[in-house]
Amino acid sequence: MSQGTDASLTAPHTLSYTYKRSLGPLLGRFFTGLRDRQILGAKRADGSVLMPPKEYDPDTSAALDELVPVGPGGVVKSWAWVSAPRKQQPLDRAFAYALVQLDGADTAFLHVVDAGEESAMQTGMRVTARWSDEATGQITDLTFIPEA
Amino acid sequence: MAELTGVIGIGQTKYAAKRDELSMPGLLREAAERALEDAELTWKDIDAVVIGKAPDMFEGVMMPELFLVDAIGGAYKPMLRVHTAGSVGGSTAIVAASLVQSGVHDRVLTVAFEKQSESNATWALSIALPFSVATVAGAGGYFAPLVRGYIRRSGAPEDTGIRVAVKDREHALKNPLAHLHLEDISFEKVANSPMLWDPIRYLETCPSSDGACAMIFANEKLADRSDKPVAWVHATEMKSEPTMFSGRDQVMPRAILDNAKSLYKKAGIQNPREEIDCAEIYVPFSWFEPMWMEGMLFAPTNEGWKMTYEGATKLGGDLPVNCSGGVLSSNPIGASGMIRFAEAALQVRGMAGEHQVEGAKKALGHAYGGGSQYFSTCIVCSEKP
Amino acid sequence: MRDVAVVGFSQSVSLRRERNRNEVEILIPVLQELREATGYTNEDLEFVCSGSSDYLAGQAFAFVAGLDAVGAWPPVCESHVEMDGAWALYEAWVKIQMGYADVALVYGFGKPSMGDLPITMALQLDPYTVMPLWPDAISVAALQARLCLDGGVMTDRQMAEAAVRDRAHAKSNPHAQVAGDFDVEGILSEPYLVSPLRKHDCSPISDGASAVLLASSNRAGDFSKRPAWIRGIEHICEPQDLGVRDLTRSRSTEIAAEKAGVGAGRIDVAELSAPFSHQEILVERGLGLGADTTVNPSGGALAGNPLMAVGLARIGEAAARITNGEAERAVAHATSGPCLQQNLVCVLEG
Amino acid sequence: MSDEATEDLRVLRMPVELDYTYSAGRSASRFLRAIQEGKLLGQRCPVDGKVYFPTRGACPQHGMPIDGEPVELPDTGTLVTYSIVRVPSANIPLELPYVAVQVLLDGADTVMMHVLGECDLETVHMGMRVRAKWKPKEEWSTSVANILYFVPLDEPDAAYDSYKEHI
Repeated sequence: MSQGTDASLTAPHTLSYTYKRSLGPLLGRFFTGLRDRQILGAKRADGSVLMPPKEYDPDTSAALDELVPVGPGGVVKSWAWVSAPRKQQPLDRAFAYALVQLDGADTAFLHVVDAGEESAMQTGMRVTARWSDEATGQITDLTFIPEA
Repeated sequence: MAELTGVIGIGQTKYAAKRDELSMPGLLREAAERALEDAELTWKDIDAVVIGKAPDMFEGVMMPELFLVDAIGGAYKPMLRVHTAGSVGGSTAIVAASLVQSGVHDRVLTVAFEKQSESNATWALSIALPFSVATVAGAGGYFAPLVRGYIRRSGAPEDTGIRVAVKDREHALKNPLAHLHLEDISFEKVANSPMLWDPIRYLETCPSSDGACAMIFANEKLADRSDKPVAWVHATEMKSEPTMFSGRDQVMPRAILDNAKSLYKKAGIQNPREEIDCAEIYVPFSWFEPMWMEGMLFAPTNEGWKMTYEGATKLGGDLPVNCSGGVLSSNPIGASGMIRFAEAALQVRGMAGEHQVEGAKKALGHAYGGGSQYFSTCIVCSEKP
Repeated sequence: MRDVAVVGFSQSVSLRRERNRNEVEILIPVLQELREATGYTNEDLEFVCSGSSDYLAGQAFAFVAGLDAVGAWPPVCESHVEMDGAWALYEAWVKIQMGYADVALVYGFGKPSMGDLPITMALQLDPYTVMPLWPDAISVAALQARLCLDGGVMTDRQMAEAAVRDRAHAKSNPHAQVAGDFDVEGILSEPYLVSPLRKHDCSPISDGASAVLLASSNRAGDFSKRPAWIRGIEHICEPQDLGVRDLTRSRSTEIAAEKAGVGAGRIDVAELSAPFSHQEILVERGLGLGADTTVNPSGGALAGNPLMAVGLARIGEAAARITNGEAERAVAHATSGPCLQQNLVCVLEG
Repeated sequence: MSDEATEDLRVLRMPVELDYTYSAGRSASRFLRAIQEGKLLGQRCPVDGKVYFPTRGACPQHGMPIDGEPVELPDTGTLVTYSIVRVPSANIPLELPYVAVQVLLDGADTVMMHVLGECDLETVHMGMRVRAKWKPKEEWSTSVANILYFVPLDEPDAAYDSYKEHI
């Protein structure tokens, strides 16, 4: 009967949906670039280059429309070692999230470095883009690896 | 005590099933830029930003305002995110107005949006939870039994809803931003459209739209500088009640009646039908026009349908309702309430274009949400109180 | 400006996993306690505002049920922000400023234990270029922590000291989740959770709720013998993009603190809602606090972090210390978004 | 080259999958444990004595906890209002069209939402008397789905005045 226990009943509940993200012209070009294995940053009015590109300057809200190639190499500005990746995360082995400043870009962007082990990571190290076999135009087409 | 506040800028996107040529920031931006242009201001002139939208699951971003804020001039400024179910667009505008009315800020930009093409609203609204049986198919499934309740108690003729649908879709033809432009709309066409949630037919329901709406509120001193007409905020009101309790009148909730009384009192309105020139009412299913005519005290109990029948709510009638085409013609859910407020303001500014009500001076904006339990309303006027 | 005060505060115990109760059942005793402490009735409430997030519950319109706990009948003037309850308090403060209300009820609630919170928080990030990588909240904070450490902005010893201090303070807080005597050396010898963050650098995941009663000077005396007056309240939002912000300081806290007038006098007590130890240090600095301020006498967010209620609880805790005479002037802080993107600062006086 | 290769990308597909452990709460759990045994439990509001069905943690009208002894209700009631649903919904596995109903169980003061079965669509009307059709006992679990649907009872309709307050 109901007096048996006071604990709440629980059950698994999964929220699952595949969203359709429309990109707009600037991000459309950026992701098309990734599909073609090219990384593009956005040029701001002062000449500096934002990576990842944004349609609107984060500080001034000015519209941005010029994209310029950056990378594929860059410098790790910061990193966090993920020793036990979750199922959603891009690699199923330990890896680093890193803030990578690509050559030609003035801002660092958050991405993944597949370094094998933590001791291979260091702030200031150089990394380079590794493309997945079939680039489809998504941010996950890329992974970074320590530069040889 | 409150500072006198006016609407000095309004911007709306074109509403459509899919604005897939735009990102989310691009969508907000289209509305916000138009509002800035209307107000003849730049991003720097804005003191604070208020963002509104319906559930985050529609776009699959948790608190999307956090990544959107800088696209609409909000970097290093105060930003608030409002969510009060379907009434959110109205509530968001009220929060923005309050920031000026309180004297906290001089000029505030508010944007409400929904990008429904990123997902499926019926999915997000009917997420099946464990232990329960999902029987309510989206908003239509929820509201259809209440519409049946209204028909039963009012004795309204069964074609009342059809007449509302025809009228709002005809109005939409005069609004270039409206999502639905059904050139060949007719009584027969609506009557013969499929029943979805009996007694609600396909053409008596709102579409699912992408879109954003923006408004700029300013205090009296700054609004007086505007070269364009200003819509002065005479009163705003919000009322909520629980979704269910024993004896709750879901068809004609006390929250809307209380909201109407309080709003009119604040605005100094004795006879709303006489004094208000036009209204933008949240009507997602056609039958809610007669229902809310009663709820907003334009008609006696059980007689709201007569206004529809007599043509009072048509452009040219004595209380034109939803001259923009209303929610029945454009429904980016999170923005739909703000569009009502913005369209009311456009009317009293004389800037509604082809769907302008001639000589409109005083207008009502209305939004509702949840299980007919959240209400937000405003009275705007071409003249100061 | 009208004088507005916090005249009552209540909160639930922070629990890692509330096994028995749903959100409404968590909230009900919190509101009951507030009613008993202040004597307010629903007739007094001219405005009600709440803060919560649908994604914590995994369902749309999760906040609607909160109204059940209020007993919103006859209908109430009510609003909701998809933000921490601290911002709901701000909206209520605005309503009182404009003369719309004299008395307002504010509450926040969250039950993040139902999901995998760090991964849920990834949904806050730019949905095009960042979120698809699913950076969990701890990793994102760790990126900031390393920038601070590598940049010489702070040491991991200072981070450990913040954690030790908070958890020691929390021993006297019956609502805290993580309390006790820890030592810095011990913490520093522990393994990393996500390097360079150790478990102690992170706030716990907490289920809970908090509520505050606000009143203007017309009514404050009806509910409290010693109201905590809000002398300044401000909040600022930064762009989200991690690469364009200087993550080794909290610019938005600095701006909000200046506008709220934190520096106008000695601050006896500060209650900070920073969910990571390095962020607590950044907020402390952003507020310009000196050595004469007691930071987090309740333990702060590192001792209990009921998301959506935690910031409001900081305002309540700071106010409670004014009301009980421990402090004359206090500051409370709330935050939202990755790496302290958005911050609210509230200055209270006796 | 195909158009797809030359045109810029417009829309990306982005899967989001989050796992939760849904928790029914104390009060609903009491109801669910009872329905597993075929019992329907309501509870009285401590203020006005109205019977809330299913049991819930609070009376929303008064903001008071409902923690008194449960009230067991029969599985018969009155169809208060309804809609015939002819539009599919991603999360609802029912065959179209179906009748979504609000049923006021005898002795309850709040309605429950469910569906109606074994009934011609033309004959559905407000005020109909109905009874729960249960799944076979061996399939009962802690779910409202133990009731497959409601079926019409061969009884005179309830008077409109007896249920009009529940619409």
